[in-house]
Amino acid sequence: MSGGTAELLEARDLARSYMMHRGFLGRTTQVRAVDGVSLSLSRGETLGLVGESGCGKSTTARLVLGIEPPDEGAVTFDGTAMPRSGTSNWAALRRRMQMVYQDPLQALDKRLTIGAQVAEPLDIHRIGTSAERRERVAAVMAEVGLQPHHAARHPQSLSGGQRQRAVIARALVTNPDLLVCDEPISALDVSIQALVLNLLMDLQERSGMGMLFVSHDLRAVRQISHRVAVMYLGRIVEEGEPDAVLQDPAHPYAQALVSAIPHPGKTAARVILQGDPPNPANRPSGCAFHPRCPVATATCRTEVPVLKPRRSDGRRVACHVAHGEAAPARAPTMLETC
Amino acid sequence: MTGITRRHLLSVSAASTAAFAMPRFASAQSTERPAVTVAVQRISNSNTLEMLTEQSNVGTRIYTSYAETLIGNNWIGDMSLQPQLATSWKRVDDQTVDVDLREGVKFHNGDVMTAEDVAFSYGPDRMWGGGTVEVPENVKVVARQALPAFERIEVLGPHKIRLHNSSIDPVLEGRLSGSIGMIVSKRAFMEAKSWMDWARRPITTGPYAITEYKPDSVLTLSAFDDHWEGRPPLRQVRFVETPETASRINLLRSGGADFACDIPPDQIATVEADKRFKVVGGPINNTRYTVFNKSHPVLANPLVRQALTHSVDRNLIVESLWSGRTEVPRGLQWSFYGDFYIADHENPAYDPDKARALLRKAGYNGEPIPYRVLNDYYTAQTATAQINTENWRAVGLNIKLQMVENWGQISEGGPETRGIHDWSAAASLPDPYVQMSGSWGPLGSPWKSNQWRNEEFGKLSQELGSSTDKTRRIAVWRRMLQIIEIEDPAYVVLHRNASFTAKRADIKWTPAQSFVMDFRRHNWSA
Amino acid sequence: MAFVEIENLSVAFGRSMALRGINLSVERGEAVGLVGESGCGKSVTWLAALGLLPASATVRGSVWLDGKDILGAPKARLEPVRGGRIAMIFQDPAASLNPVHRIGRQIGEALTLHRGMTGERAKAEVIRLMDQVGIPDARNRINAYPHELSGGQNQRVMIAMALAGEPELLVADEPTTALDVTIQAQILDLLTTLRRDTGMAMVLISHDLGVVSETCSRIAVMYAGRIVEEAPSGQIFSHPGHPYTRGLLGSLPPLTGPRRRLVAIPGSVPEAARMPSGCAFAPRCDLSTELCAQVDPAPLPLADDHSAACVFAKPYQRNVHPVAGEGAFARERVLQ
Amino acid sequence: MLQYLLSRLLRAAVSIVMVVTFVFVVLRMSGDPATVIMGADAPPEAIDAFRKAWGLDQPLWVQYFAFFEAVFSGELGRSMRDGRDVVAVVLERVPSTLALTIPAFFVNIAVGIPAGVYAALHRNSLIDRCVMVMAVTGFAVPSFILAMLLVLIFSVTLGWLPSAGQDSWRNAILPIATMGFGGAALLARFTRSAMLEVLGQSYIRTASAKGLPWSAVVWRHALQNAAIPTITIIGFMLGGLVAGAVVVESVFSWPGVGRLLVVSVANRDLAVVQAVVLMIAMTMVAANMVVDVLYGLVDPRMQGQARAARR
Amino acid sequence: MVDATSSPAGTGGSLITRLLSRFATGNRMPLLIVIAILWLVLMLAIAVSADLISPYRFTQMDLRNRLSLPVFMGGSWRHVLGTDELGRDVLSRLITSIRMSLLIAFGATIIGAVIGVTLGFVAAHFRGIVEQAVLALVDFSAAIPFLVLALAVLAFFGNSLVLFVCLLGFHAWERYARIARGLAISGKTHGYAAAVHQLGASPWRLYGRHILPNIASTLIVSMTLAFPEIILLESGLSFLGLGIQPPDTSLGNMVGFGREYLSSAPWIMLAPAFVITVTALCVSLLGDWLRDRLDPTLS
Repeated sequence: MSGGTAELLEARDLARSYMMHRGFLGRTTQVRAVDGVSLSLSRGETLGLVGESGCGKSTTARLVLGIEPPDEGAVTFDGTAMPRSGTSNWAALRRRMQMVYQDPLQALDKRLTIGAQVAEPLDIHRIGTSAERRERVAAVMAEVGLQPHHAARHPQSLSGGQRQRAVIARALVTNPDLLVCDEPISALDVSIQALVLNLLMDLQERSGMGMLFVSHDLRAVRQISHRVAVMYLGRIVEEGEPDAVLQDPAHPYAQALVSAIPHPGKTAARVILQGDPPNPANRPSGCAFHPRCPVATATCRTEVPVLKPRRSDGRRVACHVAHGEAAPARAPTMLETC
Repeated sequence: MTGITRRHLLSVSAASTAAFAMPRFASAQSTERPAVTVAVQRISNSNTLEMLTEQSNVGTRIYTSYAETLIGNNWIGDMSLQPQLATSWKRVDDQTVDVDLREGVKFHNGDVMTAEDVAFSYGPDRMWGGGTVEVPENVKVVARQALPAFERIEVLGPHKIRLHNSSIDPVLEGRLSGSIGMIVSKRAFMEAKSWMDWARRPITTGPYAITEYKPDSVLTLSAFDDHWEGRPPLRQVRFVETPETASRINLLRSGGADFACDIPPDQIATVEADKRFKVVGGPINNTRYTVFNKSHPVLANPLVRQALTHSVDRNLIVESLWSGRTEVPRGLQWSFYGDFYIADHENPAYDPDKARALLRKAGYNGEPIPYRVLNDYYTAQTATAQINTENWRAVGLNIKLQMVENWGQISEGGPETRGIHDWSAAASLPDPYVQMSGSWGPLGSPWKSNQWRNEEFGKLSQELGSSTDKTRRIAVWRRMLQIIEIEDPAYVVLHRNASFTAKRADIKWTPAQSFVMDFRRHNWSA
Repeated sequence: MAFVEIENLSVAFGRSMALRGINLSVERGEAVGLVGESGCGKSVTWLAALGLLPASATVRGSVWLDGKDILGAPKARLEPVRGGRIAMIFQDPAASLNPVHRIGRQIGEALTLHRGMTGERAKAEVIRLMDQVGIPDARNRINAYPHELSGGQNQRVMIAMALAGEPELLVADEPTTALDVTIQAQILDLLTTLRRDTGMAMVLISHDLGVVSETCSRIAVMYAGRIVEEAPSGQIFSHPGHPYTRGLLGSLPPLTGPRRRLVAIPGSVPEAARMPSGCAFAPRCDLSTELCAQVDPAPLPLADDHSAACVFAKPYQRNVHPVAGEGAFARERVLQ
Repeated sequence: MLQYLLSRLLRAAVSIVMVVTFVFVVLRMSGDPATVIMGADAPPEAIDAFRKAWGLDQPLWVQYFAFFEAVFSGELGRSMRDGRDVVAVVLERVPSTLALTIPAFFVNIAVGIPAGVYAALHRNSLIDRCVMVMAVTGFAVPSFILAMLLVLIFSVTLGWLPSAGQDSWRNAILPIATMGFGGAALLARFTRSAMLEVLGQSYIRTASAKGLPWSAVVWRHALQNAAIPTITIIGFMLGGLVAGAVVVESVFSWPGVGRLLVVSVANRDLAVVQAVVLMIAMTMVAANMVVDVLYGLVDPRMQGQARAARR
Repeated sequence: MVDATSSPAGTGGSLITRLLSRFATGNRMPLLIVIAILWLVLMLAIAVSADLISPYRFTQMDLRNRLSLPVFMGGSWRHVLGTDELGRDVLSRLITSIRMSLLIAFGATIIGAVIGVTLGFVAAHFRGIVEQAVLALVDFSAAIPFLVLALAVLAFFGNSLVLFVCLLGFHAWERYARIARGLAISGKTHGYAAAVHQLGASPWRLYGRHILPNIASTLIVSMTLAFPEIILLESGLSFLGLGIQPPDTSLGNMVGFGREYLSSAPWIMLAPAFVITVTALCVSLLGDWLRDRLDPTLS
């Protein structure tokens, strides 16, 4: 654990584009999945990354882990630059940064027992003797709430919650410093989601690792995060304390997102966004949100807003209107939430 | 099935058979001449009808129907030479023959045959090269092999020619009956676009003219009514290529053909089980033998080769595979050789013990000997090879049977990879020189490819070709047989080949002592 | 009698029971929410009612439509009901539309079928329906294929198709599960508006209590092939009577207020083939006693319109809470 | 769509180049054609002369590029057997082969697809089982055995149909039946499974929920969707027909391309084998392209990309 | 993969034991499948014990006793299935042929699977130009009907057992390559393989320990589909005279040489033809059934 004072994770201006092929000869279109994302994370802290499908949050998670190289920008982990994917340095770093996946059944190998899979990171990184490995596996399984007899089972014979526990156990077996959770609860039944959220929070409390929690579920993000970042079309549009962002979203998109959350007993009025999220392949000019934005101005159509602290309360937001740089086209009638 | 009675089935079947067969069978009874269909395994190996390129057994079968040579053979009888396009011939000296040509012979294009045409047929444009037309290389080779000392043909009159040879040749007349000497129309030849174009559609004088040739499929010949022998007996002869034995037989049985050629002996009973059909034919002037490669390190030892010859059970093969329908000749010679037939020549006897003893003497230790076999290129070839292999194995010879696809694969590789392979030999002249010296003498391919050479045999071979002293020639011949079959065996004779043709029982037609199918007037009535 | 009355409906696939006696009624114009986790039988209930289950399923019970039992009715009687009186939309709109037919044709097909419209008249009506469900540029989109539209638009097409038969009841089977949050809001809003405009009844099937609470006046909670609790939507939240309902509510992270540790339900849903004896929820229930393992509890009335199938459920007095169930109609579309 | 076609064309061209290369490598490096054509008895001088005449004495790469040049200028050489232009030799046989394959193809479709659809619609019924047994059997019986049995029954025993040759349309019946049976069996199997898969799809449920009678669901919704995977199989089937023609033409002595190939291979008539293999490959590539285009016509999702881009 | 290549019979055995255990554990299995499995077990047993149960050496001739009738047609018990045109015992030849044909079919199937899976993995791992090259090869395979290709290669390279098996091994390689590539890519992008990759595992570990075992069932199903095709191809090539050559014998070879005797001595051809057909039938029935059971996604 070198460079203790530096942030655990620093990402600067990450950008990642994909080429979309149309046939063999066809035109290739560049799709900017992530466009200038910066974030940092310290030990013991959880950063929630929220957005709808196609906003680039999962790509950001992969860039941060170094599974893919960014086209622009850089990732620094514990003070050192991220090695290139596939190199031995990169592979060695895996024991310090781990990942939890959306669908635990897919993330586990159906042919191997849970025990073998939880032990696999130890095998790969040749940590400890086989006896020590067995001990560590048993310990970590107990930690995530799996019974010792589960070690001999195969993933398909476990319930959804137990599978996700197994994935978490595998991620934790090397005592990582960073845990990236990519939609860890969205494939689970409601009753199981709570179990996993509780578990993740407990584990972080105990180990003090940093956590990047990617989700489209604002409620879950609020529950678990210390900070939250809202993404829209590859950019972070708002960032701040979860309660602040949820109760008083500054960006019109964040406002819509918050107001769209269905909640038992909720009666307040709601912002209904018009239209579909745009295709990342034809990104609108200026503020990418302006075609759907209820308060968009002429400026929004041409100028890309910068993510910066708002003068009033220091909330980081990327919106011309929120910064008072442009008068809203219509008076925002709602903006009060439940 | 309940709704259809047996009678109904029969009537349908009879009606359809009749409908199908009507044109042919019905015409046989009317004034119009019949047409026949012959199912053959192969029409032509080279896809040409010119005998200079089609030197094969299958080519022999078809060419006599559309082409004629100066001197013919009595194929159905004793193989003796007969006048054909030549009415008579006379030796002038050892190297010269005068030939009188038949008058009133017409080519299929209507031209009258003259001495010019004959001289042209033996001329540079058709077979030697150096004329006005480009002649394929392999044609020149074939021609030189068939007529090794040919010099030129001199036109003495409209129907008289003189043949000049560059050296003494005791069988010069006989060579004129060879298939390459088919007489062709000079005008038609020169009008063809190229030699190969000509070869697919030669214009000749035979009783039937080529009307359609679809390679690998069908050859249709139509009666040539201006033929010098008069109207041929058949309106049409169709050769239909049917490679599968079963298909040929089925074609015959279902009325699609009147003849089915190349019937394996095992199928004779099957065919004849139906009284409507009969299988004719028997031994022909072609002998099956198996040859050795002396360059092979193991086979270099004559004792090993002798052992091979002593462990071949010819009689068993003839009895089992041929149902006794062919015979074992006395070595590579034919009874029509006349005075040259060495009647007391014996094949190496089937004697496994002797073979074992010879192998012991040779110090043979089970070294493998490859035996390359074509898949039934010859009738029952694969079965024969397997019988031989078993017999050879029984005396301790380690024979590796290798099935190959074509002749090229047989001669592939170095001396070690070539060992034993099958061959056949045919003779059409009553003199051993052409056959034996041509195949095994210094001019033959085994000699040239270093497969088998024997200095004494070589000298004797030359003497057989140049001497005119008959007694001496007989003695030389006797010694040659002794060398090549007994002392330094180049091959082991198996049996005479036999050709069986299935035909409609009501057709009166006699097979030849060769692959030739004779459809001339004298050999047809139905 | 209610418009649709499902009576003791049970469905078995081979040896596993998917439904174990469902009783549910839907009044005309009413919006009923059906909530439960995956595999609890929410969708099967309505597929069974309309005879859309594969032949391998064994279906028992009755489904009364206007007093006539349509369960197992002959095709000739069932076909006019499907789409004509009861329409259904499904979870994954992209997979539920025929990929090789233009959407106009797919909507028009229902018009021809139930309202006998053809040609230009049908086309005009298709355009009107597409306008009604909020598909922009309907006149051109009529010729689009499903893959050319987004998920939200496809769900709108599904809804238009369902509306084509002017049904009296729309069964929406997880209509927003595959969609993003903002699109989900659009669709729920659309459904509410449509219901207000047409007066049709609706059954909204969802795993998300939040989704149904906003849209429906009455909610039935399902667990393992049974309805375990049924109440007006306000009461479900104020007086959850069944421990499972309480568990579901407790596992939802709150949006406001202090962050508390979530109350989770331990264990997992029993497999249909290995249903425990007694109360199916007992193994996961922190209140369960020996009694629960023996007695399979029947629904117990707790208040007006409120019943729960738990031996420990306690009756209560209604109207304690002011938040009554008309929330769904109280929606106001602020930005349009 | 155009882009799609272009990319298909490019892939097709790559395939053709590989086929040409393969043909060249296999046929040129595997043995000496001169001895094959000339026969075992030919003297060495004649063989050398032959080699020279056919350019076989040149370095291999020279032969290779010469070969490419020739292929692209439509000059595939002359048959080493009879000196004819091989293109003519092959084309002469094409009608015969088409006379078998085209009807067989239609038999495949006319029998296979209805049988498969019927079996799928009546899953587990007696007829379904019969169709499946026929289908699996059709796959398991080697075509030459089937052909010989047909000849034995219909030609030899019953005498209804000719057994070999090419005299009338009646000769074609048994070969077509032989080739038709196997293909129809294959197609029935695939159509059935494609249909079953489609019937399990969500949109079929939607169509039923809409109130469509079952027959309308099948005809209007299921069939067109089931056609999509079936078309792919039809593409594969063409290859099967060509391979089937090789065997069936041999049994029935049908002078088509298949026979030509077998005969030319046995004679090592390089030019002809090259031409036949090239022609078959090009036909297959073209057929696969047609299948792809058909695919696009039946499945609007294939054209979708281009359309979406335009909007 | 290693044990699969070292013992072809073992793979079949383990598959069958698995099936039988499936049967034993109470999963209902149609009668037809049980029969199919029993037949295949019988064939395997015959193949393995060919030397022991064969009444005569398969090349042993008895030329005085040619074409003798089989027992069911009134022949003697000395040659239960009669004798062939060289007086060899048809039963003995059939037994040896079963061994040879199964050896070829197993050998070729496994070679095809190994080549295909390897190339599929290579394509999936390296992507880019390597993948395009593999896909071009796949296209190429699709462009020439295999029989035509085999015909050309066999006739021109001559014939040996090794070449023959290797050649037939190329028969279905592109199918395995497609499957392996597709499944590996999908596994790599979202699933267990992505997870294992992110754990820092080496490609060997990734493909050998994780991806291969996971796609094995799909591969086995395709192998059961390719297996009868190879049996049929072998017999087809033998029919054209390009298959296994004497003195060796195979089912196709027996049919090929026996066809001339179809009407006079049908038992020579019918016995092997029956075995070919029934074996191909059984394997494809089994394959279809396995596909339904193990891998409903494979089309």
